[in-house]
Amino acid sequence: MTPAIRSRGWLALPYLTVYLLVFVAPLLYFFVISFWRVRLFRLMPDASLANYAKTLEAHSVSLIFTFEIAFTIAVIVTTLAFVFAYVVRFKAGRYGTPLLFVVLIALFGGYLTKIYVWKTILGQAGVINSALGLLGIVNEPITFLLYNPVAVVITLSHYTLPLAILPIYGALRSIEDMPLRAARDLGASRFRVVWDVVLPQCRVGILIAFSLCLIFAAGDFVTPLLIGGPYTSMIGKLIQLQFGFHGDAAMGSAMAFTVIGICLVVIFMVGTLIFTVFRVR
Amino acid sequence: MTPAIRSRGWLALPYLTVYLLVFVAPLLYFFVISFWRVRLFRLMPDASLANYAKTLEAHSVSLIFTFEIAFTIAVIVTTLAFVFAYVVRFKAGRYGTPLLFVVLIALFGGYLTKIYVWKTILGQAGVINSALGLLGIVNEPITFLLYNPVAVVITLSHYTLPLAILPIYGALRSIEDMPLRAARDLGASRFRVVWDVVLPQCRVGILIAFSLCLIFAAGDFVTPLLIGGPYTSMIGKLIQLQFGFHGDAAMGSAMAFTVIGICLVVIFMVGTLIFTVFRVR
Amino acid sequence: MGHPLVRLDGVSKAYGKIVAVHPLTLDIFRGDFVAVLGPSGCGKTTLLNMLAGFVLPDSGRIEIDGRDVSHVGPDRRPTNMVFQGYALFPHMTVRQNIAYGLRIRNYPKQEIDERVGEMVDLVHLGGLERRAVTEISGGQQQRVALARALIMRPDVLLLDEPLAALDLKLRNSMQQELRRIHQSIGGTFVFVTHDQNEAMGLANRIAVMRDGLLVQEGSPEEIYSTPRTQFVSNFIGEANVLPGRRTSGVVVLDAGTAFPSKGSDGTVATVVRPEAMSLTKLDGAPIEDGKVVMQGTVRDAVFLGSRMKYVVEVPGNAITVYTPPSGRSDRFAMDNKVDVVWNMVDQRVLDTE
Amino acid sequence: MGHPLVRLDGVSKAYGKIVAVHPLTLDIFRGDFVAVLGPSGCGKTTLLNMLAGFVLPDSGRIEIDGRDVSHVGPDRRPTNMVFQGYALFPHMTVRQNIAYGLRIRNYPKQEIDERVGEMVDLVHLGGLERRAVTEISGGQQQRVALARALIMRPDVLLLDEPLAALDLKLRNSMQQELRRIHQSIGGTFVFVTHDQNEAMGLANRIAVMRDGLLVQEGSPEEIYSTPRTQFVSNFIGEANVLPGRRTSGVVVLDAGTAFPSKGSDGTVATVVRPEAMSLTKLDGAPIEDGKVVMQGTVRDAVFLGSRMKYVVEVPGNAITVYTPPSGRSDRFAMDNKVDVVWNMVDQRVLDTE
Repeated sequence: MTPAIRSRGWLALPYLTVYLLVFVAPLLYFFVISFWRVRLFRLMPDASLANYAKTLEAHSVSLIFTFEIAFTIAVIVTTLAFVFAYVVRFKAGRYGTPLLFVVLIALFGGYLTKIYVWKTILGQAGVINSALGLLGIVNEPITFLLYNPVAVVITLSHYTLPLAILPIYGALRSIEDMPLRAARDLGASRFRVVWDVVLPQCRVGILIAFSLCLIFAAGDFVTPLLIGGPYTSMIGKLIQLQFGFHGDAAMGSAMAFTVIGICLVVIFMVGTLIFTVFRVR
Repeated sequence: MTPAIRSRGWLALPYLTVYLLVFVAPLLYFFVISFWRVRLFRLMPDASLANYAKTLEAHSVSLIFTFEIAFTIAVIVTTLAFVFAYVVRFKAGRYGTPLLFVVLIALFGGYLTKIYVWKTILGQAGVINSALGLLGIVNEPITFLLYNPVAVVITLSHYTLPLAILPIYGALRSIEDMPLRAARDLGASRFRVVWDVVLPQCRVGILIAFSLCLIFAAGDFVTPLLIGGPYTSMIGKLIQLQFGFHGDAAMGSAMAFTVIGICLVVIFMVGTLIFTVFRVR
Repeated sequence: MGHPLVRLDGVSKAYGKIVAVHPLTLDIFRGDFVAVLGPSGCGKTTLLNMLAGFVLPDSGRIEIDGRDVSHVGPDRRPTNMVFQGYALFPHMTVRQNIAYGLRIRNYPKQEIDERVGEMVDLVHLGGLERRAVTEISGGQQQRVALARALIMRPDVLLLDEPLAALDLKLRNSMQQELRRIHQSIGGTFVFVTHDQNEAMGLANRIAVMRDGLLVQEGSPEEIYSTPRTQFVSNFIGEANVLPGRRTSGVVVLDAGTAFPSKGSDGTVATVVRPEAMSLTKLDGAPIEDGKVVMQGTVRDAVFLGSRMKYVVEVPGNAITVYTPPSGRSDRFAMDNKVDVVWNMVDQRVLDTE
Repeated sequence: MGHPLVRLDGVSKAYGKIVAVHPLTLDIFRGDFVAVLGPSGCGKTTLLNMLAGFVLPDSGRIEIDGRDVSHVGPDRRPTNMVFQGYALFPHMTVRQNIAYGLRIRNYPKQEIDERVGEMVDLVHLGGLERRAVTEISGGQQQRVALARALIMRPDVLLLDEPLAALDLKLRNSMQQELRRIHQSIGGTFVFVTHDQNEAMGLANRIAVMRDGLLVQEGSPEEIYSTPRTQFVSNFIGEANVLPGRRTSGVVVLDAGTAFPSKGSDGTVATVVRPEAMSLTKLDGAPIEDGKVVMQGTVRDAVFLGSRMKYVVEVPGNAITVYTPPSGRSDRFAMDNKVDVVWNMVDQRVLDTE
């Protein structure tokens, strides 16, 4: 046992490395495959960038579209999550913990259920159309609510919000109260306190929240499939086709790792932005 | 601002209630629908339990099967997650934070990617078959690795592990080091310390981890669809059919809420068990 | 002294049904170093927060330099605070912490640099300006907190348990430091503390609070030598409180002695400081005039370096006596009978009900 | 005293290249109340952890009651510890905390109940047995930690800064309490502290550590009155250290006075306790035999209740003098010239190199 003996941390390292390998190795395997080729429906070892070249060539429109959507979702959700987490942390007092529990439960209240909730609300026979019909505003059900990018944004935002709340709340929880008071005492307005003291201290939490939303939204294929309609051709759907219908795991891997690569680039840029805007002066 | 003024927590309550309503209301709407009926492809308000009765009648085999799988996954994953979180918290010292960051990144390293990873590893032309073939152990690719419940358990365990690690790690992090030393000093073996001091203090974290895994595994439909094969008839697939192919949102809702209801019952029972076994004496 | 700098006039505050501060009136003059002293929960922190603007009073009026600030927020009051635990901005350097208040007010960079430089000199932090505040010692953090507040040149500097987090050695030197800074800038300082040593060592005026009430207010000497209640005598310094009863001008103590004392008949408490008592063996020798003697048994004797501490059991009480240190030979041994002697001028007889 | 209960023989410990404890030898006898005193980082906590078994020594041998326990884990040593911050089990009640050690050893329920009862009486916790340890006060938590360790009837009770977390009033009463418990059970207690008041008030033997070395060891009186080094004199109690030089049996202090002192020529430091000095105005009157006089200027005067504290500037130094409290009239005013007087028997001249 003897916890908290700092100098012995490395003893646990080999053990954890094994754990991580078992856990990460499958993904690494896929990364290797992405440089292979498929011949006669069999994977052949290779070290070619052809799959990546083809991804960028054939799917650039879809990639751009995917990241427009994913970026929008990530920005909206991170903002909403910050506001919610801020209120829970600094305003809700002892109601904070139960509220967070609700968030945690809702976190996986069911992926599928959430998708169909929005499908039903936005659909032809859904809540909005029924309401509009009863009020006599429209004669026929309006159809443009569903099967478009906006529906995807709403659905995925609803799904990823709890994911984004948790890391931001975690960061906010480790911010102490008293320095906020000190800032007020030194003449800062409420807004300045948030800007000067709170935000710079939870930059990492905000970036994690943003990253989670972005990665999840960019990689998802179920929501566009069920709710996005024919013109919402996000890359997730295409990756799934590649693995499933075409059975080309090499190409599919290359596409998946292209998405991951772009995610990392976007995260890096947004991270730089966050760290510059909320820098300490 | 004036944070930490406890007696004013209720001021934030109305605000948060609105937030939660927007956030939870869609699910509530679904709950209401589950008591309605579909006539001529239109939802008609009602207050009938018929959908629930039909769910239990027609899908009991599938429900039992689903919860056998989900329960297995939740138990395996919670155990692995505890061991991992324990090592990170008490043994890894300053390597703990970077390790957790890896976990967080891997958390949504891509749902789809993970599914296909396992599909590829376990598949006919996959890693295991290739290895067995090269070693001359089998002449023809073995097919029983994929498209069965075990494949579903492996895939979903891999996916939910990070989800389970976070709450347990959170609980472990708020456990102080010194009482563990005190227990050793009073004659407790390393194992007794974990059993008497650590586990009773992270019962809530363990239960949350278990709940997340269970809810996620029970509600998932993509994994069984892609990897579970024809005989892995988990309820998620049937719910999706009900919403999609049959277009019966009422029936689909009832099925979804039946799953949620059973989850809550299982969580309650497991919670009682955990709180009894790791009770304070 | 003229007009007070700070006037608290009937100020009160309740949280729900719990009254933190009963209507309280207090004047603070320019240049004062005031200690608000009391046990935890006595309302002293609420009082300080009302001065700072973090808590708005339910009733009464707070005036600073003639201006009513009762309902002005903390960001627009001419007060600044040194918080308990310092409340430094953990993501900023020493310099950034100190400069923060001036940056908020959009002072030109050159003036900020100048005034930060002055402050760094005043609190002896030279060379640490670029260090993160998480990397410096507790004593240095304390100085940063002080500089961050003083740079605003507040009419009143408020300090919340300023020395509580420091260890003994550091506390002594920081105490001297605070006195020096107070003298050199000539400011008005108000601090709350539960530690009477801190109050005596720093303040020129002490306000003792208990249960939301101001019990006594005056110079350290006044409060130490003429405590108005048993509570004050016990709280400021150590005190032996001997219960007794006065009948026709003679007080008879339960501990078994008597002395003349003017006043009405009734129960009294006689307060004697441990250092005003001495131990001796009279062996039947006559008592000097103006002295009181009481017999007891030594129950504990501790050598404390600069003095000896004896615990002496007397009928119905255990009293503490401090004597100058002495060689092993002339000490009083455990469980021996001794006579406890003090001068009547060093005692104080309080009527109790 | 006979055979020591605990023998530390050449025990040392290094973390990487940092030596926490240099080879150290120390005997502790049955019934001792030993303080290991030193500033933070002096190795005292490592020493305590080696006694408890949490840290295994790199070299040397630890014997308890004749048995070599150098490499025995904390769960199988006849020692128990009262941790700094108490380290109570937060999820257990007072009773569950106290009973934990006996439960581990599978004592029968009846005996556990009996011994918990004894402990609750010993530390005055009656009525709180069923309370959660998070709901009781700091002083009460301290008692629970003490009871939890003492119930194991350890050969040696170890205490890590036992009073550090308590406030002044509580610290004083807990100090008396600990002395009472030590006397009533007749056990052997070892504690580490950085607070010399705590060491003096509790221990019958003090071991002073610095930079991993045992500097001096002895009774509180020995250490206070005959400190072996400047460090010890400064650390145990307050001390004025006056540098000077001895030439042919006469010490000349930099502060401007001289006195005879036997010893070899060279630089010396003369240590005088603040309470051994007094202030006066000689106005040219002759100096008494055996006294030393030095001229200075009063720079600060603080009334501390039981005494006055003066800071007096002398050439090259600022010294502290404690005098008995006095009325306002016979005080020495700021910036006045005074004579500082002390008896040569109260000073200690240390050779410095």
